[in-house]
Amino acid sequence: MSARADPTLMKEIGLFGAADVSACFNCGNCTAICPLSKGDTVFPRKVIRYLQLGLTGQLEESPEPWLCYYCGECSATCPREAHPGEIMMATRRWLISRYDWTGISRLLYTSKAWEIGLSLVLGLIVVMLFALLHGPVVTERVELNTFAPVPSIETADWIVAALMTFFLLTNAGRMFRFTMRGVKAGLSVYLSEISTFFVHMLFQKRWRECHGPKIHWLKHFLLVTGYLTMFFLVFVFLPWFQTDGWNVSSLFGYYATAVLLYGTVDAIIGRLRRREEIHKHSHHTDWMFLFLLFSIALTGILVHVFRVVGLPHATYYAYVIHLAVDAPWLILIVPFGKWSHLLYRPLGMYLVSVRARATSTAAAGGVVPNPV
Amino acid sequence: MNVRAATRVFDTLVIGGGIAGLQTALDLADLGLSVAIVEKDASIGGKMIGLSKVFPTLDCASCITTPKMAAAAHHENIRIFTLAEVSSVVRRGEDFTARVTLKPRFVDEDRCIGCRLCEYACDADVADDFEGGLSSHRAIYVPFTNAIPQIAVLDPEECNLCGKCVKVCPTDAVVLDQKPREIEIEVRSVVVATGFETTPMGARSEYHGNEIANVISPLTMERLLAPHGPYGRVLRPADGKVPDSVAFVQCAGSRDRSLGVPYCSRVCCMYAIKQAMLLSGSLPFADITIYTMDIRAFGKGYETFYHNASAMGIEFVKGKVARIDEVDDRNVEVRVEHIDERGQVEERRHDLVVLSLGMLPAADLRDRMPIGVSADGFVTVPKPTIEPCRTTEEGVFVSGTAAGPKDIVDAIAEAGAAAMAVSVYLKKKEPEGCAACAVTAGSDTP
Amino acid sequence: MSRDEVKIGVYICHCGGNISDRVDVAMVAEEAGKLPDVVISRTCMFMCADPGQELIAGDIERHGLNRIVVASCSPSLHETTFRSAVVRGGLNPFLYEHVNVREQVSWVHASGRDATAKATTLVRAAIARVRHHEPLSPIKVGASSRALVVGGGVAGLRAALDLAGFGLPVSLIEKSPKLGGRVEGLGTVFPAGESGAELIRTLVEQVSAADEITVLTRTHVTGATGYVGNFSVTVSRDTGNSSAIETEIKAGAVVVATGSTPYRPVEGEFGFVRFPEVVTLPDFLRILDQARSGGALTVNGRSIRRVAFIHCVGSRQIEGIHEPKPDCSLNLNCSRVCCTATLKAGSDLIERFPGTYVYDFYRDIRTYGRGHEEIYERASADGVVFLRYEVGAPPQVTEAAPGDAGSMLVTVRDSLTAGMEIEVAVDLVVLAVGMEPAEVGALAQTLKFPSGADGFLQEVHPKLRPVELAVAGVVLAGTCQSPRDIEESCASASAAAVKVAGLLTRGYVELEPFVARVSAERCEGAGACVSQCEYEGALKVVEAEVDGQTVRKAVVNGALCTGCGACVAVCPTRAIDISGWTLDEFEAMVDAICADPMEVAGD
Amino acid sequence: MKTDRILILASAACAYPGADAVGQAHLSYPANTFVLRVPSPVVFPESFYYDSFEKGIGGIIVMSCGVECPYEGAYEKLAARLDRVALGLREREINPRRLKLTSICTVCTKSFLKEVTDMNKVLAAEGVAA
Repeated sequence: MSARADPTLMKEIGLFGAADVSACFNCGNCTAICPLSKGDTVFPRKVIRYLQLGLTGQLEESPEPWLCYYCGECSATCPREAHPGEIMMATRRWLISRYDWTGISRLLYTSKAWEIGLSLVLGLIVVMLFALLHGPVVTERVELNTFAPVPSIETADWIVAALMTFFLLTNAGRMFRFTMRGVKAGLSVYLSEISTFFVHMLFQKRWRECHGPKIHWLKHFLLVTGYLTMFFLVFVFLPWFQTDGWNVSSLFGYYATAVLLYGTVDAIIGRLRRREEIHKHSHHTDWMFLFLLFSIALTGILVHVFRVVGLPHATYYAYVIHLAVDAPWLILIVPFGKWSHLLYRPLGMYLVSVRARATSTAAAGGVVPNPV
Repeated sequence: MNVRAATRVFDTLVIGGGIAGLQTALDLADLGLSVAIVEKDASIGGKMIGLSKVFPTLDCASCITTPKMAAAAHHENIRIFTLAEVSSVVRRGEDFTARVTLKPRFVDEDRCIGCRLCEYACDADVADDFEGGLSSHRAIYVPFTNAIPQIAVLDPEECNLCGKCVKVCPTDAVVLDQKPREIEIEVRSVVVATGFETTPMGARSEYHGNEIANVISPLTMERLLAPHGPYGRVLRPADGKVPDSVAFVQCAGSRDRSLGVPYCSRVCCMYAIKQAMLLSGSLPFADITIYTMDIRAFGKGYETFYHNASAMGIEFVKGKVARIDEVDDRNVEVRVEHIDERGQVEERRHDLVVLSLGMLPAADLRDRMPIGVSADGFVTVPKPTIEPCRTTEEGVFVSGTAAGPKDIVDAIAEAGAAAMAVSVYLKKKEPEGCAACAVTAGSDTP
Repeated sequence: MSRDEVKIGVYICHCGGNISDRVDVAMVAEEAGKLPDVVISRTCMFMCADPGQELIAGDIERHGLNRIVVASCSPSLHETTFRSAVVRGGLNPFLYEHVNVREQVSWVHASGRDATAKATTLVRAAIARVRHHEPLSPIKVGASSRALVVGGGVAGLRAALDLAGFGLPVSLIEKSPKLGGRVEGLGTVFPAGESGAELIRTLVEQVSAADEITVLTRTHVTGATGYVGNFSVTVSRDTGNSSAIETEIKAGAVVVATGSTPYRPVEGEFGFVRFPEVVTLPDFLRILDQARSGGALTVNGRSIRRVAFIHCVGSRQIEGIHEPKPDCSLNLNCSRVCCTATLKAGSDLIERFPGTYVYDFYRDIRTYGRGHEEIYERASADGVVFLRYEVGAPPQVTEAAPGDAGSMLVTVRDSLTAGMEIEVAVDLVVLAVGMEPAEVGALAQTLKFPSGADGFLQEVHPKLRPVELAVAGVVLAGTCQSPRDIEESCASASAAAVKVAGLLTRGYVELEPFVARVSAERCEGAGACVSQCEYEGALKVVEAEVDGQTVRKAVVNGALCTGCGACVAVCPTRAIDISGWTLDEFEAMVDAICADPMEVAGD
Repeated sequence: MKTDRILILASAACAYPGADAVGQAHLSYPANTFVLRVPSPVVFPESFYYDSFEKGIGGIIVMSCGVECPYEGAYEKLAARLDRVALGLREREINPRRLKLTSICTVCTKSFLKEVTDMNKVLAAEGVAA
């Protein structure tokens, strides 16, 4: 059965930020220059090829986009200036929208207006909720926990977290289904490879195999640690973290905000300068991601500073704004937007290793004839 | 030859004494027109004289080039200026005046008899560029076996001023205090035949062309294959080992926007196949691989040539080599996506790797003469289809690779076309005359 | 010439290893040097280079040589080179003998010992022959200054214009009713996108304005006789009312610009003929040229939204894979222009009819020329999707199911997608057909034009004499020689014109002196020779007074004799011979070949 | 006297370039072959063939242009002559297969090789080592 070429996918991927798919003349330079491209998982050309031919099914099944860390070497050396690195990036965006069954991802990625509009609506909802439901406003001193009682916030936290997790997990489930189409692996295989998932999630180990300076990896690693720290502070340790005084959790808060600020500012400057390959192309969702993350860090610091300095109103306003930017972040960007790569990337890596293990086991067991 | 007189008059100035310039000059001279060939090197012959054998006939390149060189040198209507560079061409009414700088040869051209006694006496060794730097010549030397003129030239950078050459010269031809001279040539038409240079070896940093000794240029491979070349056989430069595995990396200097050379250089596929065939002749047990994006065997008989190479066991791998590194024992590793039904990334080791470099224009004449040059650096041809040799300036024509990459067959055909265009142009300028009447041999011809 | 006057110089060329890799050239020279009257016997790296030539000239002067033998490559390459070197040494050029020890020795015999022995024998034979050589002079005959250009396509027009521009009278004949050839139907042409018809119009206007050019359309050659400088070509002009006018054109040289025709696929090849949706590229270019832009391209009332182009149809064929034509021939070679033309057509199609999807099935993309790679890039930018097939697995063209996105399906194992089988639905399939030589007809038959295995006319040597045919005075312009684009056709046409100009400006040509000559002493006037001669006026028996007696003697007209030698074989008294190719010479060579070289070595 | 030497009389217009083409293609054949370039083999009288065999030539291959011969009627005359020579050889008790007339074009490399191989087989059958 032959695969049917579909000429419309190239245009579709253009909406996700890949402008030059057709410029590729399939020389294979990108695939061969990439140190991560080896064995059975070769990219970016394979992905570009699926795009050129419009092989939507094959593309959905491809974990390869998640194996690329976008060092940009392929783009810098591409003889046709087809920007394969950016095509991989766009394909990741497209995949996120394919995994997402709600269609929200697609809206965010393909429409600036929808992304900004939805973010504003969510922010306004937060502001309105506060306007209607906030606790007593103590003006003599800063009493944030009175203005925004931890149990309420925690409840909201958990609602959001539940929603987020639901969408993320159902989408990840779809990714799993796409990627493992036609692959049979026993539970033991899945269990034996589970460490892969966590190692890659926490350390982005593969990135270190990329050529060139390791600084990009380091920056990203710090950003991830900062982000995860903040995540746990807010979702698990909120009662300790959101206090009106100082406690040891603040130390973690300092670290997290510092690396988040540094990371986002550094990325924003990079994207404005457009010197390195990874910063040459910016999709509107990239800007939104950085803007929200930067705003979260900045407003978080402001809340803390105002509270420490003892400015009650400023603290409360800053807090509302802080949560108003948190909302679109948590509700849009995390499950439906760029953040989700934090889940899909290690999951992709995990599924690749499961697939490899399954294939080799099957081959060894004589189920599938060894091709060699 | 007398080159002292200040001004000379010719019908045509041919800039460049490579195969295209020579062919144009010969065709013009056969029509009775007087021609001055200005060649920047010490010998005419251009790039072709350095080649081993040429596709698709596998004739030796010298066998084609040297007779044309000799014919030009002996032709009564042709004057050759070597070590001469055109510094400007200015239009004067219907005609042109070319200022030509004669670089010092430090040897009197009229006296030198090419006996090479000076060369044998000289102690200073210089890397021989003609041999790809793989062997050396003396500081005073006759450029190469078939050079025309067979006259010694002294390299002032490398000369240690010992004076031995002066003493041994039987005709007192060595003149150590020669200075550059300017002459003027008045002509009625000009042919630009300045040819090409290869893309630099270091153009693509991932290939480490200037850093790995066993990664060589195709012109060096030509010399290795030439039986009268530096080693007389094929050895790899780093350690003199006989290579068991040789690879050719195609499009190493063309069809690559990241190098600023988007165009196809037109000859690299065929010269690589030719070199591969010659190699498999001299090293019958060596594995030979050609890494290529598309094989462009488009000329008459070229496809059969390519097919024969495949049949001989030369391996063609579709895929652009992305990276070349030196590994153990001075071997060379290439990384490539093998674009076939398996579609794997492969790291393959070879003893010797040839970068199939492309063609860049050898001379930028924009500031020296009234002539249009395109974005690719080659001479602009405003109407390439039906007037392939006309430039933007009336009376100025182009021949060979100065107007874009070309193989020898096409360059020679175009050289003939340039000669035709020149002669028709001169005819038009002189409605009453005939070609034979228009003969105005060099004014200083004795 | 008596024996003691003969002084022979023998030169063995290394040919930069081409010869010396197999043949022990030093040993050959040594053996030759042992033979009587051989004064000099040398080897040289490159005999044809200036130092080698000067060596001969110098030795003639220094050693008083009067016979020269050079053993090197084929005489077709350098016999004339060495003859001119001999002249520079002050000797008659025909006191020279050429030995071919490259094409017929070193390149064909694997054993160095055998090759050396054979080369030695051949040199001995040449030495035996050269003793018999006598000074000869070329036969100078007046030449017509008119050039005949056969074929009024772009190459013929270019050549005619060049020759007329040089002041030579030109007859330009074209078999179809109008000048222009195939370029006119190409629409816009690469690299610059000019209109082909416009280019032709420019050239035709110039041709019409040139007084030197006589144009004859609807005219074809029916026969030709003569030789360089004096061809006589009969042409037949179709007047349209079933009567044809026969004329004779006297010309000094002939430019063959008969062009090429597109390959016509056989029925069923990629669905050709079987499906009306399958057309050739030239047909498609005509459709595109005549269509009005915007909306969708319409072909036979069907609107075309998706198009497949298939490359290398009738080109780059391989024995055992492709079906040969009825005459058992295959086109092994690349047709050179189809890649760029196809890509340009794809781009033009998309740009003129936005929303059209184009698929391109190729083996290698060969956009080699200046500005051609840009056309490939443009096609990519326009969204042409490329699929690559291996020669053994060409795309399959079948009918699509009703209601599919297109009426045809093209299926291929795509080597760019790891051999995955890909199928596309299209409305039109365009076959990028190769070029085949056009029928040259009576001209080629009567003047015996050589053609190569590919059927195209064969030049003497692609680099030494790239536009000349082995028939002296006949040159090649354009695609009758091999596939090429307009630029290359015009370049070759001008290059051909410059050779003709060089030939015809002098008013005379020099013919080779290898014609029959009669020994007056031996000839008894029997006339057997005359009965053998096919060339009217070349040979006759005349009566002459010798010592008061009327005797009959054969007499040769050198300008008309072709030197075939038919007369030589039948002379009962061995009175007639071909100058430079005498029976004595051949017999001397056979004697030398029969002498055992090993015995000679022991001498 | 019989040797393995093969004399090849090759027409300058077709067969000689054909023999060159064999070299250009770097094909291989035995070295007992001696090619004489002639304008047309029609030049040789019958006696030339008898004498050559007498002198010790093993086999003669006459490679003409065939019907493509650039000279009017030369091929027909040549063919007729060689028919007569064949009869003459029989009279002289020389195997007429030691003389062969063939047409070789400028690109007939395969035919050239075949003729050489065939003649060597004839000579081998005659008891002459090739």
